[in-house]
Amino acid sequence: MGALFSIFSGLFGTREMRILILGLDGAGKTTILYRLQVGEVVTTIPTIGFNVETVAYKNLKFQVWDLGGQTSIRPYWRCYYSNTDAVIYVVDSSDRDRMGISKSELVAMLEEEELKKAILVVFANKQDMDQAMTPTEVANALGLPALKDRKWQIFKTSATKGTGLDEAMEWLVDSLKSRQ
Amino acid sequence: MGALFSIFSGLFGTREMRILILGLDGAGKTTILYRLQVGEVVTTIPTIGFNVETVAYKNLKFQVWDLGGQTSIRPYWRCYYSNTDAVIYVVDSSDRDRMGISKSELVAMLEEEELKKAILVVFANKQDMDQAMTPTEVANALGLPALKDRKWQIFKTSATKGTGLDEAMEWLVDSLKSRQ
Amino acid sequence: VVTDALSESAEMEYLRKVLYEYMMGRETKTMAKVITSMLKFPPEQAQKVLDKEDTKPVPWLR
Amino acid sequence: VVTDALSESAEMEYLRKVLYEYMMGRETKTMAKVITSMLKFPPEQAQKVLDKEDTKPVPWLR
Ligand SMILES: Nc1nc2c(ncn2[C@@H]2O[C@H](COP(=O)(O)OP(=O)(O)OP(=O)(O)O)[C@@H](O)[C@H]2O)c(=O)[nH]1
Ligand SMILES: Nc1nc2c(ncn2[C@@H]2O[C@H](COP(=O)(O)OP(=O)(O)OP(=O)(O)O)[C@@H](O)[C@H]2O)c(=O)[nH]1
Ligand SMILES: [Mg+2]
Ligand SMILES: [Mg+2]
Repeated sequence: MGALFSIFSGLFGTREMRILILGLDGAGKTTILYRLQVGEVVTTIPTIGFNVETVAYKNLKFQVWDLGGQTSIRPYWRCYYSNTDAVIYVVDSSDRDRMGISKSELVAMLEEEELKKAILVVFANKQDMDQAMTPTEVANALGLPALKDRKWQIFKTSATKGTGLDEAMEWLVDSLKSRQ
Repeated sequence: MGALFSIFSGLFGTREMRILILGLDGAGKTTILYRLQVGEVVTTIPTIGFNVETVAYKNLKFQVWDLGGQTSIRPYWRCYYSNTDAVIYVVDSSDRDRMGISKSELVAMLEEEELKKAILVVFANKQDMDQAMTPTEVANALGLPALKDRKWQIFKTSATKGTGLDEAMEWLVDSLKSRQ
Repeated sequence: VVTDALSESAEMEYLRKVLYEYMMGRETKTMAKVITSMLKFPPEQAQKVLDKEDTKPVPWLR
Repeated sequence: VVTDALSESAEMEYLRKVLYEYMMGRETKTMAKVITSMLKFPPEQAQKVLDKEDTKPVPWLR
């Protein structure tokens, strides 16, 4: 399939796009990965390690890595950065207490040379919850408006209800295409 | 060299013999390995891991593994047993207090299926020390006379003074040859 | 037996997972980075391991 | 960072040494046995790793 794929895939070339899903533990990363892959809500356990799946979206293929977000294993996110085209950064919008930690992890990540050209999509997740911060509040809490030299966008999502994901993925696909 | 070697090496076939040097920490294993290899006393540090060297003896080649003997890493000796032709078991003859531990480790080793056909040479080492037990005392303390279905011999050695090693290696070479 | 408390820690579980993937030959360069960082390989050893990864044949299209 | 006390223990140093040899491709089957025992891989995973070693090409005459 490789050769045909590379002829017809146009702007995308032969390489599957590499996408990382990052964010604090419990933000909803694994739920999102399988929502994207199989279109269903799966029962998750905390990810000690990673899940990696090939996700087809609009006839395109992504290799999507969902990395565990617990404190002790977060330092190893950086080992996965090489050749990454986009980062989906997931935030539990109802977890106001840890918004600061989420911001520092994001800032540290964006400072890495290997991610200099990666596109950033923030999922302000768990929007179905009453205490959820709005996307604008989340964006401000994470310091997104101050970002320089970074293509980014934020979307409100609910991985369990399945809302907002399509819109976000559409923006991501368009951005990846126009970047080429 | 391989093909010629296999034609001329007679009884030994094409494979280098595999020899393990085992024994408690501080028994003198590493000192012995390098005595055999380079003929000199080297300064050693406790072996956390292993040393492996090709030792030429009487025109024959051995792959000799010297494994660290500290308590916490002794359980992993067994991972190295496969395809072993002979075990050189080194005892500090002056370490009377730990002769019992040395015996239990030896017994456990000899019970392993993978070593069923391995030849056993015991080095009653540190014979230069005043308080050293005699080879007969060491043999009895280790329970060697009771061994069944095992080709074994004990030699008195001093790795630092270089005594006894030649005799022991000669016996080992002859035993390996006659075993074929 | 690296102490039992530790062998049940999240880090040890993570290490086991990453090592397993490495040993099964999956995305070995990434896994090698994790392993050498977790176990704090001396820098020159880590570099040698990663250089070695670059010499491995890469399956076409990954 | 597998805790600093541990990273200085003999076992951790041993693990690092054995892993380094494994990753550099030296006597990988033996090293795989040590690694899977030290880190207490579940038996079926350990078996898979060792089976995989058997499929690797062996240098002639070792
Ligand atoms: N209410 C609500 N719950 C969600 C949503 N997304 C995920 N969850 C729940 O949040 C919990 C954690 O979700 P996971 O997907 O396992 O979280 P994770 O980010 O993968 O966490 P780690 O693997 O520990 O890093 C689960 O109980 C999910 O069902 C959401 O949009 N709304
Ligand atoms: N007096 C005397 N000392 C010896 C003899 N052989 C070794 N030693 C000393 O014993 C100490 C330990 O020797 P090593 O060869 O490092 O011991 P080892 O068995 O390799 O120990 P581990 O690596 O910890 O398992 C060193 O100081 C050696 O010089 C001997 O025959 N006589
Ligand atoms: Mg998860
Ligand atoms: Mg030693």
